[in-house]
Parts: sequence; C-alpha cells; structure tokens
Amino acid sequence: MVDKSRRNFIIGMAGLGALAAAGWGVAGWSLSRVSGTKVASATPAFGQGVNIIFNGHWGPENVFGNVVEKGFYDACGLVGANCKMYRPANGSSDVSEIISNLQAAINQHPDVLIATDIYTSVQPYLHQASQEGIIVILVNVDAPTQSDFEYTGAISYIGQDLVKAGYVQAQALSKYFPSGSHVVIINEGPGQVWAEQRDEGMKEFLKQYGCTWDVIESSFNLSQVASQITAYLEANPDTKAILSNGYGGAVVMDVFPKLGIQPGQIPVATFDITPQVLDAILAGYVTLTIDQQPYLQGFLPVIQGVLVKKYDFSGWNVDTGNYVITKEIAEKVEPLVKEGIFY
Amino acid sequence: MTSNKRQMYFFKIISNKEFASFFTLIVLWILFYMLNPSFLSLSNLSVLFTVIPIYGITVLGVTLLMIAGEFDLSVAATFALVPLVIQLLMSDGINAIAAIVIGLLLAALIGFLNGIITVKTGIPSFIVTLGTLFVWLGIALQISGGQPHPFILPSAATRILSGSIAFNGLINSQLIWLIIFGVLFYLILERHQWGNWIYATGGNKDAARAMGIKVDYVKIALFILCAVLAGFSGMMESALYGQAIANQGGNLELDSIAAAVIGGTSLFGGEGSVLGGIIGTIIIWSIENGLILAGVSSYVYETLIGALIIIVVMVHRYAKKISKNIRLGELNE
Amino acid sequence: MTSNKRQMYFFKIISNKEFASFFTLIVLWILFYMLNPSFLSLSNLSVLFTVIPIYGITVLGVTLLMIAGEFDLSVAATFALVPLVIQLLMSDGINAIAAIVIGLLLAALIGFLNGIITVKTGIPSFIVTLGTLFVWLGIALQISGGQPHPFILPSAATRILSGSIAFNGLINSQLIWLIIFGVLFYLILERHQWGNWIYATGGNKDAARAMGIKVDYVKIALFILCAVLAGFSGMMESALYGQAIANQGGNLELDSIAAAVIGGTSLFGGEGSVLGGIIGTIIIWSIENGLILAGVSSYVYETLIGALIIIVVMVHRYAKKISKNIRLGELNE
Amino acid sequence: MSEKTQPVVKMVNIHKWFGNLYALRGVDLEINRGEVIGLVGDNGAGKSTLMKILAGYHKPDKGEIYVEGKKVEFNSPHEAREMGIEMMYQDLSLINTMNIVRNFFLGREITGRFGFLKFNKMKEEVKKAIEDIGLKIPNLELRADELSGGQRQGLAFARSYYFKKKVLILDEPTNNLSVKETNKVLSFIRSLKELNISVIFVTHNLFHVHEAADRIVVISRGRKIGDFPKSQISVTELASLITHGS
Ligand SMILES: Nc1ncnc2c1ncn2[C@@H]1O[C@H](COP(=O)(O)OP(=O)(O)OP(=O)(O)O)[C@@H](O)[C@H]1O
Ligand SMILES: Nc1ncnc2c1ncn2[C@@H]1O[C@H](COP(=O)(O)OP(=O)(O)OP(=O)(O)O)[C@@H](O)[C@H]1O
Ligand SMILES: [Mg+2]
Ligand SMILES: [Mg+2]
Repeated sequence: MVDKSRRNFIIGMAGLGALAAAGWGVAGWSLSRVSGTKVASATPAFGQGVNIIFNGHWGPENVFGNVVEKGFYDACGLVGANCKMYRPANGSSDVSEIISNLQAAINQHPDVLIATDIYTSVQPYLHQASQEGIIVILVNVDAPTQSDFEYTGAISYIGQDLVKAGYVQAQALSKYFPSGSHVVIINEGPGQVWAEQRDEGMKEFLKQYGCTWDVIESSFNLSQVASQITAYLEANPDTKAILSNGYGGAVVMDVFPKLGIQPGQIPVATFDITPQVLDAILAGYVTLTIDQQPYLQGFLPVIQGVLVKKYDFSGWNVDTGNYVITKEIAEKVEPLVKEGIFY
Repeated sequence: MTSNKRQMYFFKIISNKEFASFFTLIVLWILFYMLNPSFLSLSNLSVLFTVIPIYGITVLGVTLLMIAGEFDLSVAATFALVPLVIQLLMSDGINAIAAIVIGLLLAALIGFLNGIITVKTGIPSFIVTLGTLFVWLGIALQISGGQPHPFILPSAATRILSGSIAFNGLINSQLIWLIIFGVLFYLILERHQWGNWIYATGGNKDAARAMGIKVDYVKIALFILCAVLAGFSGMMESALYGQAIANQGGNLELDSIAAAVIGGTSLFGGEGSVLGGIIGTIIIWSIENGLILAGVSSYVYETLIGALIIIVVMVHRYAKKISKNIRLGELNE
Repeated sequence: MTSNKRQMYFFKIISNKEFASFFTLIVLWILFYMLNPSFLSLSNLSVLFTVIPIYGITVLGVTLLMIAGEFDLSVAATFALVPLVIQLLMSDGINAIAAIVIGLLLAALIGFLNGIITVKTGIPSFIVTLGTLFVWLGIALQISGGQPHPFILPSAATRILSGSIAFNGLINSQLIWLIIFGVLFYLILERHQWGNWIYATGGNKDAARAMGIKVDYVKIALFILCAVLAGFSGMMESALYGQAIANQGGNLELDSIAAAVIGGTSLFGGEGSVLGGIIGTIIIWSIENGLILAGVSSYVYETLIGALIIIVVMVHRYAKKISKNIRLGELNE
Repeated sequence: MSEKTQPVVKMVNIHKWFGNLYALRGVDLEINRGEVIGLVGDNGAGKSTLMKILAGYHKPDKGEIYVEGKKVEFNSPHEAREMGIEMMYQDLSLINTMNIVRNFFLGREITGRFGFLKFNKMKEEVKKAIEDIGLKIPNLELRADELSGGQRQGLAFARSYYFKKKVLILDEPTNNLSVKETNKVLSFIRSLKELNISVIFVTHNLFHVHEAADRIVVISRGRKIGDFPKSQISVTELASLITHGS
C-alpha cells in the first residue's frame, strides 16, 4: 500500500526545509554584514551576572522599537549583562499580549525589569514585580499620575513626557505661522496613548495661540498619509501649518511639489527622525521634528539598572525627549540616522 | 491475547476524531518544554490560561460560524465595543447587570445585522463583516474618544467573569466559562439535530435547503451567537484588566480564523469541531509565549511563528490522515 | 427605428461583463464629487493615481490567484522584502539591474515555495501564506535591522519605475505599468487557453484535472506570478518614496483580497476579472481620499469606510444581475 | 500475435486502496478493438474507480496497464488521453462557473497563434456536436450550473464523443437523459464499432447494457466475478448475479 500522504508530507517538509534554508541564508548573510557595527564590550565584567528583561510594547516591525532595542543590546554588550527583550507580535494594540509577556518576564525573576506603562492595566503587574524585589524602571511611556507611579514601585522614568512634547512641538513650529491660523493635525495612531497624548499637548498650545484645527485619523502607511494630506489641503486651502504626531508628515516632500507648494511655504512639524524625515528636513519641506532619542531609552535603563543593582543607588528620572531638531542639527546627525542610533 | 487488546485500545485512541488536534498540541508543547522547561511550570501555565480561555470563547463562535460556511471578521470590533458600551452605561448610573445585558443585546444586534445582510444580499460574509468591522470599530473609537477607560464592575461580577480559583490562577473563572461553553457547543454540534443542520448548511447549502433545512435561519442564529460570544469574551478581558479600550480586539479578526483553521476547521465550511477550535486557540496563543521563553530574539520569532504555523498544520493533517485510515480500516473489516 | 437602435446600443453596454464594476466606481465617484468637487480635480486625481497603480499591480496577481482558488497573504511581506534585498545588494556594490533581477528571482522563489507547500501538503493556502507572511516579514526585519533604509536606484531606473510623465503626474510610469500588466493579463485570462485553465482550476479542481489540466502547475505558476508582481510593486513603492522598510506592506495581505472581492472576484475561486481587480483597487483606495475631502471628522470615517464597502459591493452585485439578465435575454431571442 | 487479436487495452491485477479502504482487489480486464464492454455491479463495487484508473485519474497501488501491448503508466488524465483513452466521468466533470463552450474544449482548446482562443470556431463545433445528439440548449453562453440535469449529461456525453479516439469510457452516460436521447446514445455506442473504437459502458440499466454490449463484465466488492459474451447470459441471470454476488 502506497500512502501518498506520507510522500506529500515529506515533500512539504522538504519545502519547509528549503524555506528555512533560504531564510537562514538571507538572514545569516545579512548578519555577517552588520557584525562590524556592534559596540565593543569594553569592560564586560561590570554588569556580569545581572539579568535584565525589557518588556516593550512595540511590534517587531516598529522602527522606533528597533532603535530602542539597539540601544538596549548595545548597553548590555558594553556592561556584559544578561539581557532579553520581549516584544509583542501584534504591537501595542494587543493589551493581553503585552501583559502575558510581562507576566512571563516576572516569572523569570530578573534583577531588573524595564517596562513601558503603556496602559494603566499593566500597573498591577509592575506593582507585583517590585513587591517581589525586582528593580522596575519605566521607559518611554510614564505612569499617568504620581500616585500611579508610586503604585508601580518603579525607581525612575526614562523617556519623553508625551503631552509636553506635543506642546513643545506646536510651540516650536508656531514661529513659522501667525496666531489665529487654521492648522491640521495628522494623527498616526488613533486610539493609542502616545498619539492621543501628543495631540492633547498640541491642542493645548494651539488653543492658547488662538488657532483652529482639524484632526485626520491616519496611520503609519505613508501612501495613506500622502493621499490624506493632499485631499485635506485641496479641501482646505487656508491651512497654515501641518502638525504630524508621528513621522508620516515627511511625505509632504512628495505631496507639496504636486500641489505647487514651495518648501517652507506651509510649515510642517513631525515626531522622530526617520531617514525620510531627515531628507525632508534637509530639503526644507519639514521645518522641524521632535526627537525623543529612543536609543537612550534603551541604553540608559540598562546602565541605571546595573548600577542600582550593584550599589543600591536610588533611581533617577531622565527626560530624553523634547529635542527640537531643525535643519542645522539634522545636518549634524545625518550619519547617525542611517546607523539606526537617531530616530 | 492482551497485546492485541492493548493494541486495539491504542488504535481506538488514535482513531478518535479529535486525536490529531491533541497530538499536535502535545508535540508543540514538548518542543517548547525542551527549549525551556519553565514553559510547563505552574506559573507560566497559569499565565497562558488566564488569557487563552477568553480568546477561546470567541474562537468557538467563529468556529461554529465557519462550519456553517461563513466568516465573522467583525468579532474584533464587537470584542472592544461591548465593554465600552457597558462602561458608558455604568458611568451614566445604570446598574451593572442591566448594562451587561444591554451590552450583550447590542452584540446580538451586531450579529443579526451581519447575518441579515449576508443572507439577504448574497454578499460574501467576508466582505460584509470586513465592512461591519470598520463600522463598529469607528463607533468604538467615537464613544471612547480613542482613550482607555477604567472598567470596574461590582467585585462579584468581576470574580464571576475573570477570577482566579485554584492552583495559582491556573483554574480560573475564564477557564470554567470556556469549559461550559465548550461542552454545550460540543453537545449541540455532535449530538443534537442543530449540529446536523449546521454541518449541512456549511457542507452544501443548496442540498441542505432541498432537505428542508432553513439555512438562512441557521446562519443568522450563528452570526448572533458568534457576536454575543465575542462581546462576552471582550467583557471578560476588560474585567480582567480593569480597562476598556477601542483597540483591544487587536488582530482578533484574523487570529480567530487562524486558530479555527489550525484546529482543523475548513475555510469552505462543513468541517470543524469544538475541541479543534479550543486546541487551535491554545496553539496559536502558546506559540508566542513558548518562543519568548525560549529566548528567541524578536525578529527571529516572527519568522518562527510563521514556520510553526505551517508545521503545526502539517503535523495536524498528517495525524488526521493516519487517524482516519485506522478508523476506515476498522470499519472495513 | 433609431430609438430602437439606440436602445440596443445601450443594452449592449449594460450587458458587458465589466459594466457592473465600472458602474459602481462611477456611482462612488459621483458621490464624492457631489460632496466635494475638488475630488475630481487634476491634483487630487494625480495623487490618487500615484499610489493606486502600485497596489493595483499587486491586486492583479492576487486576483488571478484567487480565480484559481488560492490566496496569497504573504504579498505584504514580499512587497517589503524585495526592495530591502535589492537595497542590500546595491549597498554591497552590486549593479542595480543585477540587484533588481535577483530581487525578483527571490520573489519567484517565495511564490514557488508557497505554491509547492500548498499543492503538496494540501494545507489551505490561506494558512500556508499566513505562515510565510510571518516568515518573510521576520526575515525582512532581520536584514533591515528593523530600520528604514534609503532606496536609491539610478535615476533612469527610478524614472522607469515611478516617474511623472504628463498632466501633473496623473499619467506616470506606475500607471503605464499597470496598464501594460492589465492588458497582458486580460488577454491571457479572457482570450488565451491559459485563462481557460485558470478559471477551470478555480471553478472545480477535480473536474479540471479530469479534463487533463495540470492544476498543480497552474497553481504554482500563479503563486510565482503573484509573488513576483508583489515584489515588483514593492520595488516601485520604494523607488517612489526613496525608502525601503520592513513594514511597508502595511495591511496589503487583507486589502488586496478585499480589493479583488469588491471587484467581483469570488472567494471560492472560478470567478473574477482583471478589470474588476483594478476597479476594486481604485474603489478601496479612493474611499478614504473621498471621505477626507468630504470633510468627515476623524473617527466617523472609519465607520463610513465600513459602510461604503458594503454599499459598494451591493451596488456592484445589483448592476451585475441586471447586466446578466439583459445578456441572457438578448441571446435567448 | 497479429494486430487483430491483440487487445487494445489490458489491465492486469489492479489494486486500489483509499487509505485503508480496499476498493479494488485485483481486477483484470481486456478490451478488444471495436468491442463494446458493459461494466455492471452494485453501488460502490469499484466500477468508477477502475475506469478512473484506466483514464489516468487515479494511480493504481498495484497492477499494470498495457495499451496495444505496451506497458504504460499514467501520471495524469492528460497522458491517458494522449494514448487515445477518453472518459466521460460519472460526475460529468463540468466546471459550474464556466460557460458551455469553454467547458466543452477545456484542456483541448482550439487555438490560433501563441495559444489564443478561436471562439467562433469553437462555438460552431460545439453547436454541431450538441445538435448531433439531439440536445437542445438555447444558448451557448450559459454557465454549466444554469443547465438542466439532462442538458449537463448531454453536454458531457457530447464532449467525450467528440474527442473519442481509441477507447471511449462512458460512466453512466444515460442517467438523466430522456428516452429519445438515451436511444440516440445507445445507437452512437453501437455505431462506434464501424470506426473500430472500443467502448466501455458502465450502467445500472441491464436492458441497456444487454442491448448495446458485446461482452458483459460484472464487478462485486472490488473483484471481477463474471465476464461473459452477451449471448451466454440473459438479463435475469445477470440481475441475480449482481444481487447475490455469485
Ligand atoms: N476518492 C475516494 N476516497 C475514498 N474512497 C473512495 C473514493 N472514491 C471511491 N471511494 C470508495 O471506493 C468504493 C468504490 O467506489 P466506486 O465509485 O468505484 O463505485 P462504483 O462501482 O462506481 O459505484 P456506483 O455504481 O455507485 O457509481 C466505494 O466504497 C467508495 O466509497
Ligand atoms: N439555476 C438556473 N439558472 C438559469 N437557468 C436555469 C437554471 N436552472 C435551470 N435553468 C434553465 O431552465 C430550463 C429548465 O430546466 P430544468 O432543470 O427545470 O429542466 P428539466 O425539465 O428538469 O430537464 P431535465 O430532464 O434535463 O432534468 C433549462 O433551459 C435550463 O437551462
Ligand atoms: Mg460509479
Ligand atoms: Mg431535471
């Protein structure tokens, strides 16, 4: 009796094998290429034996998260600590996944737990971790209130104050448009805390500045942002400025020429400094961007965690955000963006 | 001959309809255990079984609907909208029980609309529910303003929906609910005439109609059931984490279908089982946990998730074929 | 009697197979035009037709594959991976043309693997390509380190892939490519024996096999075609924006299926058309633009997108029914 | 061995399992040139399976097939067709979503240069073929699922008859047909003798088979239990053989 299913099973496995070989080939080859850029471990003894887990909320495709991860592992390499980064496959939209990962992290009993206070619902778990003697450091998203912060038991917060950053962005850009103007806000993360809070800050400043505004619900999909901006400017030719709460605003470099708008004619502000934002700033289409220096958000908590673990220091907060990058600064950090250190 | 008897007993297990799903799960778990023994530790299992039952309930509804030949992508929206509406009603001073009932009625309405549009217009439910997914997600965003809201039920209600019971939370209310629903739907699907109708509707709609089954009613009923279950499990998740937020459905629209299919449900209707749906859910939501514990770096694990999905389904099919052959051979004698 | 002649002419138009898709698109556009006349302005159309052709090319491949009864969710990964690999090769000093060729060969390999796994194991392609979607996405993440990379081809190549030609960019290279592929696949599908085989494979695989068609080859060929087209259009998008990044496929895995289905392709295979796929793409990607122009406020438009998807498909089906009745009636005389 | 006596097709010791279901348990079958063979047996006896093996649709798990004395191995129905074996399947093998013309020429399209279809030529041919067997189909643009049961059956018969070469297998060709068309089909079967084409005629109607066949083969539970020239067995004997299995 010849059972074809067995043959097909084997062929399928072979197909998978080919898939794996192809995948590993491509990946291995690419890894061999970048090996030169790794930070050399100078004094690997310093953080030896310290176990650190970073529970991020960024999906693997999130570039911002990737820079944080790079900073994290660079610091770990530098001090020789034992590091693992957990990231949810579905990204920040999946509360349960983030919390499950957090629980899995706590079950490992690391010395240091680095986490984001992405939702208030993670706080009980952070609380549990610090109760169990784990050093908890918050990064990127702070606890919304002081009492929340105390409840989590975290020793410090390293990152950007989101509302303040939104405010700073609008304020910095306001030099380029008169008060009382109509502006548009591109919301690239509808329903997500980081996005909504930045918007809150922007709106707060715009209110003080006497402006009117519309919010466009968008995404990180660049073509979507492009068509939305075009459509909006067509419909509202009186728009005097564009505030983007992510990096999508950079598409104006593609959109403005089509609409016959000169660089700088409508000021544009974005967040973060992707290669495109960089190009757009250098070309004058984007006026400024607010950088929160994600590399530091990965790097600093490792250093702090190891120091606190070894010497029982207290924690200290670091505001990595609010770096207003204009054309002059952009020219300086250009090579670092390509290296994945600035973003 | 005892050896023969033992062999027969062994054959009986293998030839069971649900053997393939179990086998696949066990293979996967052994793999993860070998990668990191703490995968099967009590504390990790209790982490897994806090969330999995919640999704399992949604997947049960999706599985039943898929057996009847239809999809519901809008579960991701229902999952988020129902707790938001309940929260809104409670913050308006309405009694919690009343709010929950209204929330579930809303879910039923969502399901009814999905069903009636699909059945009456003949548009594939994949598209209808893709549409309603956006419609209800938009409404969830509007009523929540895009922000997370605290979701606080009376503590008794919270405990009934999602509370630890024993073994460090491994046995919890969510799991009890899943078991209740699982047994109920198993009985309906495999032992009740309704189950017959559901399989027939998905297997061959025209033939089922010719045999006097009201296929439209069957479908609409299942759309309603699926939406109510999604709303119910959404409420459970909100109760568990004390928060309601418009995006809490995550990728449930696809994940639930993937879980059902991994558990052996056909995309084209007519095939599937309750236990398969549950095991599919366990598989899909333990892959990530297992890989994280194995210490795989985050980019690699995306790749591995993909590869594991394919391998798991392959193992499942292979086990199923063997199981079926043994079953047929037995009948043939 | 001229009035009769005119009527016949009118009937001929309506009874055309592609009338329904066109009709739906026109209804939608008239709606948007009424909401805001600048929807049909040159500058807005030129923005729409910068991106739509790129996705249109991917959707063409997906449509053909769906006609043959299979899905490819991995297009979203191929769309991102191919330009990343090309960029990587070029940064290693390999000639741009050679890099592009290698990139497209990689796409062909991806398609071939999807095909061979689907055909040989019998796992539904929905699951196989869901798996390979993650696999290749993970690899794209690994080779890019998760970072966006500047994607700079020689300027001639960039212009061929994505450059404005006339009318303020309304006519551009992307559009020309779409038209070329569209005409080519139209001829293949409707006028060539291959088209016959593709429809037959999707309509009834077993019958097609009985009639001597090598259904497995047909499927594998289409998987390869689909992946190559996805890779090609990914390359176009990267050339357009000067950047390659692992997440540039966005939600293409579902959007492309939705576009195909809106254009009249059956989820169960055997039915669909090239023009339908293109029009489906235009519809899906102009809904959002139209709603923004209409000044719809933030969260509401997610809801409206959902509602419009359903309405559009309803209009499409209705137009199709009328068109078909007229066609049959005419022939019957 | 002379041309005359060599069977056109010989199947030797054919076995087939579906998983563990043992559908054919060693069947031999010889088909001579220009001969009409009636193949009868209970439901599920294995008739269709045997014929599908001959047509290349299934591969036998054991056993050999010889065509004109040469051993062959069919990997697909396509290869069997190349050897001149044409089959009309019991399930008709029509593609519901395709129209009549496309169905008719499926896999054997009439093409011009570069493989492009010649619709007008195909339409003419289909029209002729359908009229030949007295079938009435109002228009050829109809899809297969818009035909009546008899029209589908007629179409499938017309198709296999049109493409007949050496051996024509008809798996229950008269099922849904009206009396008039059934008679036509039976007379077609007999007329193939003159063209020196062999026919295997699977049916449950013993009168039809007795009327049309030269030789009658009986299958029961995967085995051949009888092989008689028509003259040696009557309809009643045949009926009791099938029902009692011996
Ligand atoms: N694809 C298949 N998979 C599994 N079993 C099959 C398959 N095809 C046929 N069988 C089984 O093989 C046996 C023989 O079937 P077959 O179709 O050859 O019967 P038959 O003699 O043509 O009967 P009928 O007169 O009813 O058409 C039956 O028991 C049937 O259940
Ligand atoms: N679903 C359908 N769509 C369109 N036309 C159809 C459909 N079903 C049947 N027809 C057409 O209606 C007519 C009558 O078909 P019907 O099936 O009732 O014939 P019938 O008397 O049962 O014939 P037969 O003896 O061949 O089964 C035929 O011309 C057929 O083409
Ligand atoms: Mg038969
Ligand atoms: Mg009839």
